[in-house]
Amino acid sequence: MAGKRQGKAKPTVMLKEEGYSVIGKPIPRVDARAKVTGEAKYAADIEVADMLWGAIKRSPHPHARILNIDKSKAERLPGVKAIITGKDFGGFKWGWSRETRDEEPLASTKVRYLYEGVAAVAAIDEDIAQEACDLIEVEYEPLAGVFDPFEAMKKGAPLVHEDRPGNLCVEYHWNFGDVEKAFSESYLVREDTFQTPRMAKGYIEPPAIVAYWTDGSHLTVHAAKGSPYFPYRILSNCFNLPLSNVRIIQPFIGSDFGGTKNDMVNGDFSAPMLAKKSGKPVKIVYTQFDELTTCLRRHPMWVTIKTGMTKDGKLKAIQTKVISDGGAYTRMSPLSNFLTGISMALPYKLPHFKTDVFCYFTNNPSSAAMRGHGIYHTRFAGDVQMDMIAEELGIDPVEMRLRNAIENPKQGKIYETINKLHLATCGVKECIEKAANEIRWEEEKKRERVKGDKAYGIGFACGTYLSGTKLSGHNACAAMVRICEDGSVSYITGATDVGQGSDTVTCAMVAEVLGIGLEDIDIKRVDTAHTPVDPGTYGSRVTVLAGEAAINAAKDAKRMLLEVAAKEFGVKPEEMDIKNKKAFVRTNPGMSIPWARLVRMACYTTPGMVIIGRGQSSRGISTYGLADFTTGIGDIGTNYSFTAQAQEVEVDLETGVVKCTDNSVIAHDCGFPLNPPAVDTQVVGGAYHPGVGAALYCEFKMDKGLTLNPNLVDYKLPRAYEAPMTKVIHVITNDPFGPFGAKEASEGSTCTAPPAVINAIHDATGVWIKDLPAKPEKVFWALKKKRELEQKKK
Amino acid sequence: MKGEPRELKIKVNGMLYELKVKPNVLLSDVLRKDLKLTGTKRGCLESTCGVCTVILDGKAVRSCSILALQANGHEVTTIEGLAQGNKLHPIQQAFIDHGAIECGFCIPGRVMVAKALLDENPHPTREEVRLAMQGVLCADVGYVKQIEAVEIAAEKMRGGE
Amino acid sequence: MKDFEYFAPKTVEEVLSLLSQHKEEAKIIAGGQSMLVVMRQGLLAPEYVVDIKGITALDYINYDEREGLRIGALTTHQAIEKSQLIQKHFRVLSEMERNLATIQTRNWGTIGGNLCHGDPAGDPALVLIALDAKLKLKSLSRERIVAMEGFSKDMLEVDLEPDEMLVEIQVPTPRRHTGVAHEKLMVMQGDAGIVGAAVSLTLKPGDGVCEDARVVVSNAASVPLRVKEAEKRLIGKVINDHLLTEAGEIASAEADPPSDVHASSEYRKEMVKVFVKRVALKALERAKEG
Amino acid sequence: MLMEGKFSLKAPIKKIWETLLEPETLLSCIPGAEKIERINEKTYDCVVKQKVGPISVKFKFKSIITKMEPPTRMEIEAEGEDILKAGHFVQKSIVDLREISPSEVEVSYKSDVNIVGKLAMFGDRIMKAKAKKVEEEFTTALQERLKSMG
Repeated sequence: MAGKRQGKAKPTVMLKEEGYSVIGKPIPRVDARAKVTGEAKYAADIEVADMLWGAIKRSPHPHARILNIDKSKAERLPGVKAIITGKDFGGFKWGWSRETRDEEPLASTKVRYLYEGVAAVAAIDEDIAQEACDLIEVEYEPLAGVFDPFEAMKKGAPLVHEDRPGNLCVEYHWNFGDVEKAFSESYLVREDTFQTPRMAKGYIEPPAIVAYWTDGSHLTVHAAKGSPYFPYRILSNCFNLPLSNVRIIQPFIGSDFGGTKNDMVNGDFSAPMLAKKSGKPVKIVYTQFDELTTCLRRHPMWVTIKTGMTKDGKLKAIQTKVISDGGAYTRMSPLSNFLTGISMALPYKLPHFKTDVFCYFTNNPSSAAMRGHGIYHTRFAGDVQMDMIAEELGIDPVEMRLRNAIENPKQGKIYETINKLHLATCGVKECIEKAANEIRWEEEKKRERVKGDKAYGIGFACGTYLSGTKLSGHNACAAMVRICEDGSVSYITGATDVGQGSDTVTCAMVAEVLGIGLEDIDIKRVDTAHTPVDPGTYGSRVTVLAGEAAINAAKDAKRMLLEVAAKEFGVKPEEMDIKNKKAFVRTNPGMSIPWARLVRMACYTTPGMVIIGRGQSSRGISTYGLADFTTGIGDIGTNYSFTAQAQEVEVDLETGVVKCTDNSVIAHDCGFPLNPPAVDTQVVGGAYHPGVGAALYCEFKMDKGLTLNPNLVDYKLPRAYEAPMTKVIHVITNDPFGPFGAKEASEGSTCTAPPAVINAIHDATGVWIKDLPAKPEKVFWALKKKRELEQKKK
Repeated sequence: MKGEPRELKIKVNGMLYELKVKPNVLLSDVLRKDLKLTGTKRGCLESTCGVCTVILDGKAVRSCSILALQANGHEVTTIEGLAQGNKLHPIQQAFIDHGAIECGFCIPGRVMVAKALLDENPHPTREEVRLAMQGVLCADVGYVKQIEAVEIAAEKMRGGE
Repeated sequence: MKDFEYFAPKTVEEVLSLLSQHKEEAKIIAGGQSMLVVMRQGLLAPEYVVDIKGITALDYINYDEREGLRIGALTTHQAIEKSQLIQKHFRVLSEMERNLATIQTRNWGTIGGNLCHGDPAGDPALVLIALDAKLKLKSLSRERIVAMEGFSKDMLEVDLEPDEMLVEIQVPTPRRHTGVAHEKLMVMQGDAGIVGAAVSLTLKPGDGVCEDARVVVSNAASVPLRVKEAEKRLIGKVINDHLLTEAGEIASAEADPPSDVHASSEYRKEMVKVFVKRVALKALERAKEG
Repeated sequence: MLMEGKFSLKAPIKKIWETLLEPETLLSCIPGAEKIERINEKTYDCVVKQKVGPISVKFKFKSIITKMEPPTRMEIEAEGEDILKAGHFVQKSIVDLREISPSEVEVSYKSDVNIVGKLAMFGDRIMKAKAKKVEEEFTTALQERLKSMG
């Protein structure tokens, strides 16, 4: 089925903008009040009576065999109630997919990264639990380790997993068209290698979990999980429980950005096991140190990109080779590395493309999804190299992007890329024009770059991101809309909001469809005992897919209500509609009935009637079929967002310190902004500022598996002073596959920030930084080298 | 004696509490565990992220880096103490109205920093707002809307001049 | 955090008697923001904690032209930053405090606590050495005044006996035609500087010849580094761009900074050159102003 | 963290080699060394105390000579932990001796030290600075000792 079209794609909902009463306007968040008053409970805020605290004993070796664990001293410490080791899990292994189950809840025979959990303790308080961990004695046989993919790929290198020869975690080799021929026909062929570092996700809330058992056979978990149905399945397997006996209740989530809060950490297994052993609720809250040394990070990647261009600056072919460091376990590496490949086909017209991707196991903490997942690395390489080529060819970088940008398909038409990604809309050209115009590109080009010991420059970059990710497995969304007899509405979804604002916009969609107000809709946090199964937050999927499910559920409920109303007026239900809390006959709006009365009638006059609308979205698994991971053909997104970015930087020529100024514009095509201020915060704060961090500050420094900057002083995240006050321009393309025309807004500009900043540094100073981040020292030496070269020339 | 609980008299959000706490207990723990005021967040516990910020005698401080006993005899305001009944503080309202909230985890700390700033300086420049905001990390909203929300609140608090 | 016995004395005398009783087993905390983090991490477990934050008698800023500036050890960074007296007579101190960490740290942390922490990246020590400040240390049996310059002994170690505490910082009024400035290389606003420099220059009225110079750099050694050779290069001359470049080079040659996650030793040495010159230029301008 | 360096000593190579292997040499030259006992030809039992500001640690560890090519090269591995569990450390060192003249020898060393656990929270800057200091003190003391032995 891969890559094949499965019938004609039907649009989700296309309504006229002027017809909306809730959607498209600034909508206050449904959870804002709870969050601003401090009422909102996050996992670490949850307390259960008689609760114990857990802590994890971690390995001091990045690679070692576990020979023996002696718990006796720890057991004697007063206040200790339970101690577990990896062996308590009976050899259970888990992973991202059935084929990649290579990780244990706690390592039982071998540790593969530094500080991997090997045992855990529950005690009456946190300090005692920690002290008991110190008293557990573990005997190890240290093994030689591998700490970067280039070591890992060498013949005879130590094996991270004995059954994985060559330490190869995943590889892809795809070939579209004929790159060799295209290169031979190109006016210019250029090859560069770019490097992106290991990065923290950057959320402030560390992982936390509270777990307890009832009747010895029902497990309840409150955990900081962005995808609660992952632990639901994994814990069911781990503890051999029917799914009905696993209840994951989602508290508020202090962001995720992919990875750690999608799946599991040592604590997520340890708390339930300790609770089982001690017979009491157990809470584990990670410290920032735990988070920054053991949780998932962005893959470090080395991207070699070879590009062929015509004389007038049109792309002929791109060939990439990507090497990435997957860390100790497979986790989501198959997907991350897949994304680095397929995304090269956007946002520019690309006739020939070849890629080889290799991801290796190392004895570093595991790598996984992070905002801009996969796409971020190759987009950085592609859009910086585009500026390099523009310079070589003497073409303006904006002009060059315009020449290559994919056109917006005419309404009803589909643009298909060489690897069969399907676009119904593409606003990249408009984004480029608007961003260039706003930043006054033509005027800025002419201005003096150097002022005293500072230089100023502006960089441009474009990008794309998928929304409504399509993957195999259960990747559908379902929703229920229950109409209460007083006219209030419960919207029930398994889709999760980790901060992106999807609860608010999906509620708004329900209100819009039902013709009532946002204040009439209530939403609760996800509870696997009551809400429908949903994959959760990742791949910019919630608004697009859960949104469609919400719309369909609301339509279903509306249909039931209109049947009752139609009977009243003796018309067909199709002849009626509901707006402004009134059901009316379309041809004769005078024939109407207020919402509250209609609901009461529906509930009371048809005895026993329960109005629950049900809806689903299966775009996550259908429309154009799924991408084939072997051939690299097919869609990974339901639709695709586009971004153009212009950013000014100030470079201190004496120190190399780079600052992003407030002269900053993002034009983003999110299809249609359902809640414009929320789109702004996602585009700027959620995606762009972390992208600025990636460009200038964020990087884990490692030494043989040891993280050298495991705190938020040494690991720099942008703060208010460093974050540019970016202006956002909404480019509206009304995508037919998104709910009310929407596409993603939370990840695209993370991918455009690094190339825009790096291009700006070049514009200011003439130096290219090919490995992120552009820390002062790196820029300083590059500037020095350039000055020395210039002096030599003289 | 080592570890012996000591008397702690502390005014929190206008209420006087008399508790017995061990010397090694942090102010954030007393607020969160004893007084159940979990609006004050537990973040890095290393004095860097700022989500545990409360106002102590009018000044924004990080409650994870202060012993509870150091606050003995002092007055603390937490995020829970800002609204008056149903009426939100202008800063809280501005954060909602301006769309400056996302995951919400840094919001209590940030609002407390903003309140301390505006109580002391009703006319902050953007530079001053940014400098104050520097003490609380955010990963999601970014800072643009938050900075603007504080400016909007400042104007409201000055009486809409 | 391990258990300890806690004291919250209200007078200096009480503190001193506690210290004389418990010596090394006691740790003073003022704000405690640095100490509590390491205690919570389990790296430090004192038997006794003496919390001096409540000694209001050590929270003061006094100035008179003859006596100079007197700052109580428990004055907060924020109080120093905002003090009108300091802004008027020692603006370099206020500027330095503005760039010290974040508002919460400045609100709770004290100048004395910062100095006794002895971090070679610390800004106050740097500026106070440039200002030729003195520290008043007290124990039950004696009182001594030491120069700020020699107070830092090693990485995180200062010239303080176990029974002593720092009570006051004394800054002499600079001579006329003195300019003092401080800057550091911040990646982010409020960062501990990758390197920093504080320079004080005194000019002879009329011909503008440099009469006195103090050049200090941070994070360039295990203690704040005063570069006397660089000062010598400036004293007795009319300062020009070339001399300042030389002074920077001398300072750089003398610096032996560590390599760490933020910067290599080589880069830090380069930055010592840049910052000595930059800051000296600023100090020069100020000296010329008055 | 990797530390490397070289220095020259005025003494015959054989004498330097022998002196280097004496526990007394190590005890007197390693800053903070409290106990260094030779258990057998290749293994030493060591206790070394280190202090940075208010923080003190006492590492208890075994040091094993994994390769010995008298009088020119030795490789040493050590692993141990702080008695109060503040940290775990692993060290691998290579020492090369090269005769410049019959009375002068160049000693070059390369030492890779990894310290993990709570101490690693303390921050890279302080750890590196401290390690550098220990390295300097050790090499200076060693040169002094050999000089004094004439």
